[in-house]
Amino acid sequence: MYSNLWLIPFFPLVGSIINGLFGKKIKNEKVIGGIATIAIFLSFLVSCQNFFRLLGDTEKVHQQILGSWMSIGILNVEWGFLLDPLSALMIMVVTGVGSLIHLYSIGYMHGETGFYRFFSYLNLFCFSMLMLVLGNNALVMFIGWEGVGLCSYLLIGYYFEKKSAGDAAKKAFVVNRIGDFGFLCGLFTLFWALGSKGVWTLNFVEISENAHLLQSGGLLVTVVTLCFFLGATGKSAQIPLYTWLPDAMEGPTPVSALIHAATMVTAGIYMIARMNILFAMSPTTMMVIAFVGAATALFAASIGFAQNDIKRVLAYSTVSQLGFMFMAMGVGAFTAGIFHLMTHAFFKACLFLGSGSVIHGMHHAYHHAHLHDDPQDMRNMGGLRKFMPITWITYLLSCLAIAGMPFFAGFFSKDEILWWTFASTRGSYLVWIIGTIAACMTAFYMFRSLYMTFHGEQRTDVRAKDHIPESPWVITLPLIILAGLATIAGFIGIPHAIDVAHVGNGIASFLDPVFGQAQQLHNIGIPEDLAHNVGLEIGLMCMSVVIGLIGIGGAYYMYMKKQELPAKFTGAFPGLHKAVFNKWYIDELYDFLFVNPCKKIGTFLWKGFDVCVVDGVVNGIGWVVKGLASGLRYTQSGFLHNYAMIMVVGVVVIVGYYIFG
Amino acid sequence: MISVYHYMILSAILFAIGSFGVLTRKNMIVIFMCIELMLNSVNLTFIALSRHLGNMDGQIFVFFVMTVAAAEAAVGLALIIAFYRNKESIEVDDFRLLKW
Amino acid sequence: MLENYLPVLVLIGIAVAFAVGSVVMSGLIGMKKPSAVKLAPYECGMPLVGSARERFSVKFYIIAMLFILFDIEAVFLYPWAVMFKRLGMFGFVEMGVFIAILLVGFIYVWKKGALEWE
Amino acid sequence: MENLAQIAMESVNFQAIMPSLVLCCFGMVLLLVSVFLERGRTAPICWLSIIGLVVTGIISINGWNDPQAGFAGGVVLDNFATFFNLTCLIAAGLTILMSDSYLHREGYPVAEYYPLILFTTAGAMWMASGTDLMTIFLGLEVLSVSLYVLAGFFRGQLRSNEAGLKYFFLGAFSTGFMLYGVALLYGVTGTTKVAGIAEAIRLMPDASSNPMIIAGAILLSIGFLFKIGAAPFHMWTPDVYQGAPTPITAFMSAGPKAAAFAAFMRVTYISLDSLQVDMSAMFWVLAVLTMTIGNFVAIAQKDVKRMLAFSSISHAGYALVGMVAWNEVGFSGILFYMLVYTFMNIGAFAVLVLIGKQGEDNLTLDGMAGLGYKRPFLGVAMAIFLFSLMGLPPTAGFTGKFFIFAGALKAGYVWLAILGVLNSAVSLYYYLRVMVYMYFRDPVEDFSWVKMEMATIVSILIAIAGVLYLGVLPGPVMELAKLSIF
Repeated sequence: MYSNLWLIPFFPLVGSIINGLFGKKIKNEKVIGGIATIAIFLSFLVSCQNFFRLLGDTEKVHQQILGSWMSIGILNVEWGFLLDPLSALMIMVVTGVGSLIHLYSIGYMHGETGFYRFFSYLNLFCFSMLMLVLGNNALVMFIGWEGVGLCSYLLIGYYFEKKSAGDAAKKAFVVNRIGDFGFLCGLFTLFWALGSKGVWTLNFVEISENAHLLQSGGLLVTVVTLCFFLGATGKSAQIPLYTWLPDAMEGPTPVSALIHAATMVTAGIYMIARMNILFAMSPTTMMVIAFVGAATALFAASIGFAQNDIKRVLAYSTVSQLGFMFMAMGVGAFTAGIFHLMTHAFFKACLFLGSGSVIHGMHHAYHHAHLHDDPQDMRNMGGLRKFMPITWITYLLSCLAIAGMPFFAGFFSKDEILWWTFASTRGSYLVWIIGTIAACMTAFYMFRSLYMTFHGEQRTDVRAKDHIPESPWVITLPLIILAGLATIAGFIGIPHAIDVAHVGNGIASFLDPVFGQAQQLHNIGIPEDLAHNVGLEIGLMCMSVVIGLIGIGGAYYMYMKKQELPAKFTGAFPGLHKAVFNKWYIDELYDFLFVNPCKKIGTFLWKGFDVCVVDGVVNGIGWVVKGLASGLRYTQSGFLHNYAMIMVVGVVVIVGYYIFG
Repeated sequence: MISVYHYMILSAILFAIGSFGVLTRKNMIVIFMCIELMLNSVNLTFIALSRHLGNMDGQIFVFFVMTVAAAEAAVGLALIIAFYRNKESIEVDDFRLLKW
Repeated sequence: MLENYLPVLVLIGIAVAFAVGSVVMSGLIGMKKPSAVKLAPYECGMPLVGSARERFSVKFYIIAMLFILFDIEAVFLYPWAVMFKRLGMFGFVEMGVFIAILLVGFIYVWKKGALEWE
Repeated sequence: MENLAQIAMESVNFQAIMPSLVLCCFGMVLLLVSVFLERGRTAPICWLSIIGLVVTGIISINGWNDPQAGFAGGVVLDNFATFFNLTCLIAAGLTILMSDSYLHREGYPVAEYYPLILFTTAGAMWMASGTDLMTIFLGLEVLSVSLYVLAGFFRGQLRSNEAGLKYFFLGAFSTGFMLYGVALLYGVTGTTKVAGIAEAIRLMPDASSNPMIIAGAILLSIGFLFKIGAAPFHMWTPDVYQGAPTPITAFMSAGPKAAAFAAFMRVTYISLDSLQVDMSAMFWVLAVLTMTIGNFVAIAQKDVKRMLAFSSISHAGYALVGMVAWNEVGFSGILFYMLVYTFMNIGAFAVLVLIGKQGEDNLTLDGMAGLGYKRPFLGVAMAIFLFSLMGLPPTAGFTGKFFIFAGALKAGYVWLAILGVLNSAVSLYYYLRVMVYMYFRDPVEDFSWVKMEMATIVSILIAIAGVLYLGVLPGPVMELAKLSIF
């Protein structure tokens, strides 16, 4: 019945191979881009078919086994796919957003050298991501896991002639491998732990069925899940392994949208959701996840304050939003986390693509005027909404969504997360408070970027300012679709409290077969008394809306008023200059009291903590390894006598140990 | 009475002398002779044990060890000569191109 | 029984002591006036031709190596020869194979010119 | 009087040594043919030796599932031996394919090269099928003596001389230790047969505290540990690998290593089974030491050939993990891993063979800069081999490592598996650096000297096919590996 699952990763793989092998000969950009886009669009169609079939099906878990991969005595690993509500939702997001971004890339990458290379990698990425999502056992998932890392590495380093791009690529790969190490450790430990109970398996369904063999809350399951969580922090850019993501913005913007916002970085969330039953067994791990997520959300948001590069703002915002998803996972709100993953994919992809559209326009203008200003610096922008109305509208809608304004997608998902952090049996008020503050900050810096880019006075160099075009339809169409989704997608997950029309929380009931069991077994959920406390839930909801509004208002005040008022006043009433100056003075005071400390902390965290401490630790490990390497290297002296001596010492030590030891 | 243990001890001493020589001598020919000494001490052990156990396997083994030692001698000398032709030296410390 | 031989032993002891003693004594108390001629090895009074530490042609090494190789194979012939009658035809054929393999090596060496002096 | 010949004749079973016998005959005939050819004509010998390998391979495959023992229990041709025979034959075949143009480029078109490889392979096959320490020793020596010559094959090159001499001296030295171990075991058990030793040790009440047995077992192991390049007996590896002709380095790192593992496994698994606890503990330490040293020192290397030498040390460490596990999964994992390693490592060296200039001084990291753009095929091939060496799915390196580590996990060695994974994470650093140079550095040179030699390309393609096949569909071969355990 679900026998065409294999087609879903198959199409992008074929596309990738065609473009990789023949792209150089095809040359025609339309054909290359078309092949790639059609490939992913076909798998989107297949995904749709399977998704809707699954919606109407009573049996919610399906596996398709293509054949045996490895059979090693104790276990048989298959090339197999697993379709359940979780993976169905994920493939929809991956192929859907993926198709749009492929389309967008045709316009965005126009004229780049290595156009075919880009699309080949992009398709390969989609293939890997789909393998990751669809794999029915941990090893197939691991193929995807490594594959997306590899493609991300290739795509970050796409502009390899730029040294920073190469470095960023290397950093991404190395940091990801630290995470992969955690993943593999978790995998091996789990494999052994279940095996020692007589079940040698890596199949997710079987793992879920046999998880009860492990002691709930025991040390073993905590170690296993913590290892997996380390893997997740690497892929999903959480403290302490998040540093690669902002650097990854060296890649082309569509890549940032697809890989570093919508899909790959959510792999960690997906993996935790996939193994939710194990994570549910370890409250310790859940708590760690919740706090790491909360800390990351707050921390990354504060760094977002101090960034002027539009893509870096979005990068830190992504880290922060991923923190929200981890918070959700940590408090047992698996559904809410996945829900947020989905809505985030829409609005963040839209934001990235919007920023790409802006960069594209700015680049065009600078190119026209033969200038070499930074097209990504928001200080060179402002007032762009006149030139790029579609981009502006879509960006605005997505900002509203991410800020959690009512009835936009982000509102439902973020509120659901915050509600769970507040009310869940695994929740914690501290996490809730941090989450709320982070939400406020998110609204602030997102609108800051909106205002700095699209509103206010245009700060672009005069020679270039009138040459900023709106982007072509291949770029704006994906923006419009994504903005539309960012606006309405939330309605599939209407919370119980405001469900006046009684349509029900669609996503929760859809995902229930995946998460319900774990939540029931380990008593995760909203306690009865709170679940029916509609007033409390609505109250909290209103509060978070108000907090979002405060953030937006703050941004408006600081980045609209401050920018415009001085110019107006000095222009119209030269005599009142002093007053303007006073006004300025008040603003300055305000800056001094509120904004600057925030900025300072942000800058400090960015420069001080991020660059010095985190990079320092990473580099430090590198130095230690290198030092050790060059030290050990000198044992290889080249003298025959030394070699013979070491052999003899080895013999004597071993024999001596066994005979006298 | 000289027992198998005496032979064993003698061969162990010879083996030790041989390996000590390998570790300390500079001249490649001498090192090679030391290795031969080690092999011959093994031969002595085999013969002694074979006699002691009343079992011929050890002696057969000695035949093979001797043949192999001869083959090694031929190859080793050839290698040493090749090196000598290039470097005019048979000191082990004179080859140290490959290191680190 | 054995004590009958005691005088012999004593005689041997005295002889050894005398021999060693006279060599040591002459070394200790004799006059030493070394000269080049005196220190030269005694070669029937012939003057020296040159240093004995001469470089040999590499040919010697090759011949020596070949000698070792073919010589050592003879070690297998001895046990075979001892058992030749009992092994009969089978043993003969086996040794024939062995010799044939050696022959391959020999032909190789010969054709390579390793046996020619010049 | 007749029965002596009778006994001797009955114990002869040519079936049991058929593959190596054929290979030796080919070797000898080729040796004779080579002297009658004019100097510098090596191509006929090259192709004849490939034919020899193929014929031997067919004979080996025919012997599958038809175990033959012979020569008074000194030799057995079981599935285990056949699997290793085929691994060695593949290694030799790939090596010979890449050799001919290489020898001409480097100025040593000497035909004896090919018979020597055949003799080495025959020695390796004896090791794999030896069930008497005597035959194993003979195989080891045939293999070693030929390899000494091959390592020092470029006799006018100091580097090659040095490689040959170092290999020779240290190899002979380790042989001495190994023989001493054999002698001690012989003294205690009165036999040199693998099964006989096992029997005798089993009957001994306190075998694991008998110093002669322990010393004998350890000294015997040292011969094998030396050949597989396990720390602390690995010191020769980098120098010899760097100095030897590149195809020989490739061969040495695969075929003889596999053979050494074969004999080592047979001896430890059968003869020393009663000492499992002690031996496993020793292998545990050595495995960790070996992979760590190999990986860490590789990081500091600039010369790619030398770096691959250290990487080969670390891979020996991974394979040793299978010995630690001491169960069918671990052992069949080694079989599988050796085959995988043959493909990926020889493939990587084949790429180096192609991109080297005469004298091979350009095989440094800097020399690789921009290879991926100037020579896309070689770049992709190298990338595939490096991914496999890193152990990334879906290449064979991943399935192989997984197989072995699964064995360790089955035996309960979680820490060992984790240390292994940690080590492969470290190894990533230096493999990746080659990739970075190939793809993220501007080309310094134009690689115009690279001639796409057909035979070498074929060997690279075979290796790629092997790496991908064993990575994506390793099932059948894994099944064979499982069937090959004695």
